[in-house]
Amino acid sequence: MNRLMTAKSLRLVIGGVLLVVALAILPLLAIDIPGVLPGPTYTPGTLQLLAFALLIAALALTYRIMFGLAGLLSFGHALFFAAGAYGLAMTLEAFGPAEWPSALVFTVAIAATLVLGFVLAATVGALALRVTGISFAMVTLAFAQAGSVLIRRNPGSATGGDEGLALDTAHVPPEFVGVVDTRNLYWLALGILVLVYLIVLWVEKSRAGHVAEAIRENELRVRVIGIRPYNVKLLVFIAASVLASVAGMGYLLLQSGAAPRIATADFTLTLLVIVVLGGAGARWGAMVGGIVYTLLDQRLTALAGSDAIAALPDILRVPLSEPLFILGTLFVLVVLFLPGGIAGLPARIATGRKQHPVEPEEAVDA
Amino acid sequence: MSGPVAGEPILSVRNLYGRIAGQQVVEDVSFDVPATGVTALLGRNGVGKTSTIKSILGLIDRTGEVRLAGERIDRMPTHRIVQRGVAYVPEDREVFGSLTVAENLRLAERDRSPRRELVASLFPDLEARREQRAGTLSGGQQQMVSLARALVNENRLLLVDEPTKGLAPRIVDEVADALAEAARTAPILLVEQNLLVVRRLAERVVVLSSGRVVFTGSAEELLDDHDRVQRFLGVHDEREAA
Amino acid sequence: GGDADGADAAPVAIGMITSQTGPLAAYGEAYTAGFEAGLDYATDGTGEVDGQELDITWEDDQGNPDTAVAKAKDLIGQGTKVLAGTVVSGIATSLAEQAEQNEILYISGPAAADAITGVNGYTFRSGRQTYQDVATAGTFIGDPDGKKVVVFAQDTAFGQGNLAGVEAVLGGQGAEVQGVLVAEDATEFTPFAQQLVDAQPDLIFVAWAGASSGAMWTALQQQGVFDAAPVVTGLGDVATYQAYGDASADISFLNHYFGGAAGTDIEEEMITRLEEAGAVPDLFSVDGFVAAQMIVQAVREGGDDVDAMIDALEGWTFESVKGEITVRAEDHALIQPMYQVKLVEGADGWAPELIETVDAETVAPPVAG
Amino acid sequence: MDTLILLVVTGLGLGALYFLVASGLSLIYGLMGVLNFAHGAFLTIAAFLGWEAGRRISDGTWTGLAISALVGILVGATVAVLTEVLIIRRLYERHIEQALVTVGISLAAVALFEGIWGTDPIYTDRPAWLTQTTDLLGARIPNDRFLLIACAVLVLGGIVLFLKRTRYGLIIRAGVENRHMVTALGIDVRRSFTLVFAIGGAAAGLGGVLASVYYGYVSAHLGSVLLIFAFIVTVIGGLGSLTGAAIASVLVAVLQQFANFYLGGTGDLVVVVLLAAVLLIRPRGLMGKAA
Amino acid sequence: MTDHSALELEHVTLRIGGALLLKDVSLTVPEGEMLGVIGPNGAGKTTLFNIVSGVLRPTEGAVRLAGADVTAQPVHRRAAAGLGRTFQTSSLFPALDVLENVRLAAQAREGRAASVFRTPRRTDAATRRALAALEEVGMAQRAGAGASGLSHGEKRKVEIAMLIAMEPRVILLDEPMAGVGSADVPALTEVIRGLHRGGRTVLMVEHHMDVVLGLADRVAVMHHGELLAVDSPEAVMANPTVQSAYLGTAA
Ligand SMILES: Nc1ncnc2c1ncn2[C@@H]1O[C@H](COP(=O)(O)OP(=O)(O)OP(=O)(O)O)[C@@H](O)[C@H]1O
Ligand SMILES: Nc1ncnc2c1ncn2[C@@H]1O[C@H](COP(=O)(O)OP(=O)(O)OP(=O)(O)O)[C@@H](O)[C@H]1O
Ligand SMILES: [Mg+2]
Ligand SMILES: [Mg+2]
Repeated sequence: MNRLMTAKSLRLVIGGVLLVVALAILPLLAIDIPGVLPGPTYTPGTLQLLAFALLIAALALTYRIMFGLAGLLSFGHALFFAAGAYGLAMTLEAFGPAEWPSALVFTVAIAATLVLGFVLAATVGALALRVTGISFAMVTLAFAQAGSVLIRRNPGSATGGDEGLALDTAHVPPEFVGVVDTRNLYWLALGILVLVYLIVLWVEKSRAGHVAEAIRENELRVRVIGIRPYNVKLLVFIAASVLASVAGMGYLLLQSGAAPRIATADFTLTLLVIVVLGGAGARWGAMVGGIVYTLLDQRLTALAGSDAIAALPDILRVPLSEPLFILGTLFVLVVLFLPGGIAGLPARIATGRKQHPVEPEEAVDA
Repeated sequence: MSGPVAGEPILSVRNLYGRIAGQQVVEDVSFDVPATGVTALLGRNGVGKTSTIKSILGLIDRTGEVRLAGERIDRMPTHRIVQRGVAYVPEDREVFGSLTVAENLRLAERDRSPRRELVASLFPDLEARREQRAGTLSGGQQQMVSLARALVNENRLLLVDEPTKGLAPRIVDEVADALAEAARTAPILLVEQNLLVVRRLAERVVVLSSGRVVFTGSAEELLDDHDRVQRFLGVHDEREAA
Repeated sequence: GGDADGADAAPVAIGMITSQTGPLAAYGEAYTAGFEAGLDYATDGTGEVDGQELDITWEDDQGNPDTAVAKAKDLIGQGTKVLAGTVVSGIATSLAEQAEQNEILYISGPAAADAITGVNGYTFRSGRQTYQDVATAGTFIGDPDGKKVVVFAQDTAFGQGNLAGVEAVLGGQGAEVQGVLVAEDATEFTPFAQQLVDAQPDLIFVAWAGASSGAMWTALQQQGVFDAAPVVTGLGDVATYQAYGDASADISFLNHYFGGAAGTDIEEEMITRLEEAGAVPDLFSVDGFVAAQMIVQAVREGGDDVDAMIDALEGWTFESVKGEITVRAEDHALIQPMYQVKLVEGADGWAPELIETVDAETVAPPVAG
Repeated sequence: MDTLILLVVTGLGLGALYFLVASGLSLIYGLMGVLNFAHGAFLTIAAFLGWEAGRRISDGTWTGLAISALVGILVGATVAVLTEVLIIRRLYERHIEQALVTVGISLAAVALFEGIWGTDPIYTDRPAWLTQTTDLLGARIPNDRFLLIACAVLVLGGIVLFLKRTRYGLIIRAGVENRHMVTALGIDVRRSFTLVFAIGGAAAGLGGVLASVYYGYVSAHLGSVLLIFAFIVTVIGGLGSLTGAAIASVLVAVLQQFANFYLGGTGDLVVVVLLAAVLLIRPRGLMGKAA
Repeated sequence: MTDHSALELEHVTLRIGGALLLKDVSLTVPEGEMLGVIGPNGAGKTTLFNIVSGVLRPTEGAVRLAGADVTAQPVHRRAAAGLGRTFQTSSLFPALDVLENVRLAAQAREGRAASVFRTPRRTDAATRRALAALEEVGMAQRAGAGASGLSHGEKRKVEIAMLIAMEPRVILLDEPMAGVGSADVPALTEVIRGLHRGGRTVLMVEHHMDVVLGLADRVAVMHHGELLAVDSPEAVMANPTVQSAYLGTAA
């Protein structure tokens, strides 16, 4: 039984806890990795970047349970991220009876946004899950597109249109405002990632998670053994979507605003790229994908503007000075030559060039 | 058609290895298929009969030496091999479900003058259903489409994998008739579980076990030997070969 | 006033954030070149303000607010007291937010949104705003009272802002204002062109941005809009001069700036410097130039004390490329002259020609807030 | 009345453009079983190179346009074939990966085009007749719409004939379902696939050149804009169904025109709602076959 | 004793497009019976199973499970109500291993099968039931193997193990012997007999006549979508229509 608690998974738990602790003390250290990070780890710029990477990792993780676990290829995941960001921004602005303390307003706004995310996820999921496969992808795309159009249209000046919505800091705890407090935001992002991870882990390991996996394989068969796939898919959809809106709230605080870009289909495609880059088959793959993508994106831009590139002849300079070109090409190469993504790397290295896949390590345990 | 010289096998397989998803499923298999009659490839579930046929056709990764009437075909892509006159009736029918019966048959026509009447006379049921989508056919009807696709051309060799699986007894009879008829014009390598059919059609048998050849000889020799049948085709045994 | 005389004082850190890549990279380039020219001019080629060094860092916002905020936080974290730049209104809003949160000075770039004016005490602007564009358009119809003005615009913040501007400016003067707003993603403008004709206006004001302009102008021409009423629009950067096709001669343009519009000495200075650097004067060159002048003024008077810098800028009147410019104390609006322009066809295609300079006060926006 | 006619005919013109893009997409979907996100890139590169060739030889004339179209078609076909042979083929039968790879290609391609041709649209010249209008029952219809409609009809007819009259139609449909079995019938399925890819690419190429006529410019984002609608049209019409795509193109474009004009610019929203509604009522699209 | 039968079909007719797939089929299967279903290929046997299990809805007529009308119920409800089936071509969850496949079925039996609040454990009831089911069909040793790598016969057995784990009261078997080597037929026959022996009602479509005759209490004969006869095996075998339409000479 490869899913049950074993010595190996105990080791994994300890390793995971150590990793989280290491990440948590990063703002207190002065680690400088030139070429990867813009500066030492305690500087706000670097922390901002890392926090952003952690949030994207969390978001990618939520996408993984939809796509990797339940096989739901959604093109509308950005909608829920945007719902978190915009929802919190709008409720923070709309609410706030003067006599309430700020902390209360903040808490209520978060709760309201969660409810909003849930209702939206339940509605979209309930409709979209009536169809499957590419049709499902297209219905989710349609909803996301509608959301994106609405946000850009700025109905009732609620979303700020193209300019986006700035965070109204009146009710935001002061610990989360201002550059000097970037490390608090970093810890917040780390907290969100850990939270998302634990919930995702819980869903995956539960019976519902197993059934979701079975549905991915053969839906009719699941029905014949007496389980209604729709409910399980809806559950996974809602879980992933609400978690995405949690990441969206973190994003709003980190960026002090929400921009319409995060609601577009392009953003969902980016997520898909991230999850595949990291490896859809594993939780940590999605997270690593999120972090690697964010850092790459940022560093490639720096590279594109560098003098070294400017000095190259046109035929090299033009492509190399386009970060998206490099990312896109890299992505194609990963899909072609590294089917498991980054998460598949260790296994490939371990097995070397042998054709035989390794037998599952854990013996059957009756 | 210039048939092969008497005695020379139409198909000769030497040291064939095949693997699926990195797993060795055919190991060092060698046998010949004579230029006439039916040769049955037997063995218990999962020993690699289907995989052997697929290896011959290049449908799975394979190494080894395979000759069709003397010509090496083990490096050829599948469609080349088939174009040389090898027809394949796959185990799970593999009809094109979204195509109609007529389209399935048309797709299979390779020859300039396909033998449409022969097929029509063998499977009248299909004639009536020419415009039905093959995916909605019953299991047995699909099996007929699959057979018809092979018989519509003139072939030098037929590779037939469990053609009677899921057929009603009367149809089993008919299929056996059709195969007997087909065997008169082209040799057949037949995988079959129904030993009655084997006895009726096959002159020679090759028995596989765990991916290897364990017996080659005449059909009668094997089938009349109760012991051997027990041994090769299996007594009831829970530790089934994997 | 400040007391920065220390040649030994630490250099003042200045962060410039603008699009070097992304959809608006061309605007970013003009702004950057203008800034370099302005800095050279304002510091007499020394790059220093009264001996005080300026430590200028350029960052690429990629047209993406996330990137811009990250870059801004990084700069602020490293002690930057002055931020400037960006073409994108959405980014300008975010940067203004950062400026307020972190109490630093921010001088926004060519971003035109009216909302940036008066958004907070730390934010200034170095370019014109939508209201000034609209008010300039209004100068084409003489007395607007009783006239019918149709605004043809995209249904975006930019287009809505323009409509609101026209309603405020010309509607306030007695004109009947009607808006024909087209969804931003629409690709077919023919029926709308016909709608314009059917409205029988006295003036048509077009506020359009982006790639679809060419198709839009073709549609107006095909449906005979130019025969129906005078058409006014803003003249964009050099790259757009050829976009109007056959319609070019029929359009009246309002303009923020084009090379040769002002005819001032400082303009000469700028153009010389631009050409030395291999650039051409363009729509947003002046925004960069003015930004440099404002930064130098702020540092000269305020050193690296943000409040002192703000004091130095509020109410400051100075000579610049376009003539006399004032930073209005109340809301930091930039009061500046605008231009009426037409396109004439020459050997190298269509080129702008000045009709008239519009007085800064005539087009000054009302105080925001 | 003339507004109605204008809306319908311009809607048809736009629908024709959607169809030109969707036809290749639908064909390649029918072949690969995945949506080809790189289709927009095929279209864009064809538009760029077609424009480059046309303007060098004879700008703003019918000859120039013909040369652009020819070059566009060739470029579209070539790029599609290269993509198929070098990339898609290595991933055969891994539909999700194939789709992903095309996402990567489209990202990289747009960036590359921006690097080469810049981010601003490049305005193009075309024959004078195309910029003029023809009076139809009181409506002044821009002439280029007629060109679009004619080309779309030709492409539809051509591809339908190709699929009906040649064996390739059968091979492709069968090959999508079970590639192994098609080879086991003695058919070199790879060659048919490449051919169809070439046809899809050629249709995209023609679409690209015509799109540059319609919009009056070429830009790195030309393809991405059209691609979304081509997807929607393909799905509404029923995946893999060419006639479905044609009907859906017209439906979507005309509806879009009307909603944009009468319903306050909600064209895109209405299309999206239509897509959701069609899929929920008829999951297979208007003309789609059973899964 | 209940006063109703395990399964009742009342005047079931199914039309798809222009084709009449089932014509006015009425059938009553008492509790605990093993009913063989035979008929030529295309007679409508699988279709009949699809109607009973809810994969298809009849155009006319009603389906009753233990007296309750389930005609309008979806597949999963009927399964939860105690109806299990296998498919003519085997269908497992290829990405899961053998035990996981069977445990899913066991889970479904327990209810709250898809709960997020329950995590499968090595020792829980579902796992134990799954292992017992595998033991019963002789596949316990293969519990850890991936389902995609099983041979045909093995897949069949795992499918039956899934049925056992579901503990259904009514079981539909669609050609369980198809493709199973003759050597394994007796073993599988025993497994099926075991299914039946537990008091379950079993309907089995099968072309292996010896298996049908050996197991079935009664045999239903279908032909062209009609139910020709339901009778004892001997009587059915003696029926001349069955002889000519179905058995031919090979019987
Ligand atoms: N897709 C696959 N992945 C992994 N292993 C496989 C796959 N297909 C077959 N095998 C393995 O290959 C072995 C041989 O299978 P094959 O289908 O050739 O047997 P067979 O003799 O035809 O059996 P049957 O009588 O059941 O048809 C089996 O043990 C099976 O486990
Ligand atoms: N959608 C459809 N349209 C037309 N005919 C159909 C459709 N679906 C099934 N059929 C026909 O219904 C008949 C019954 O099929 P079914 O699968 O029930 O047969 P069966 O008795 O199980 O046969 P077998 O023993 O071969 O599996 C077949 O003749 C089949 O071709
Ligand atoms: Mg086999
Ligand atoms: Mg059947």
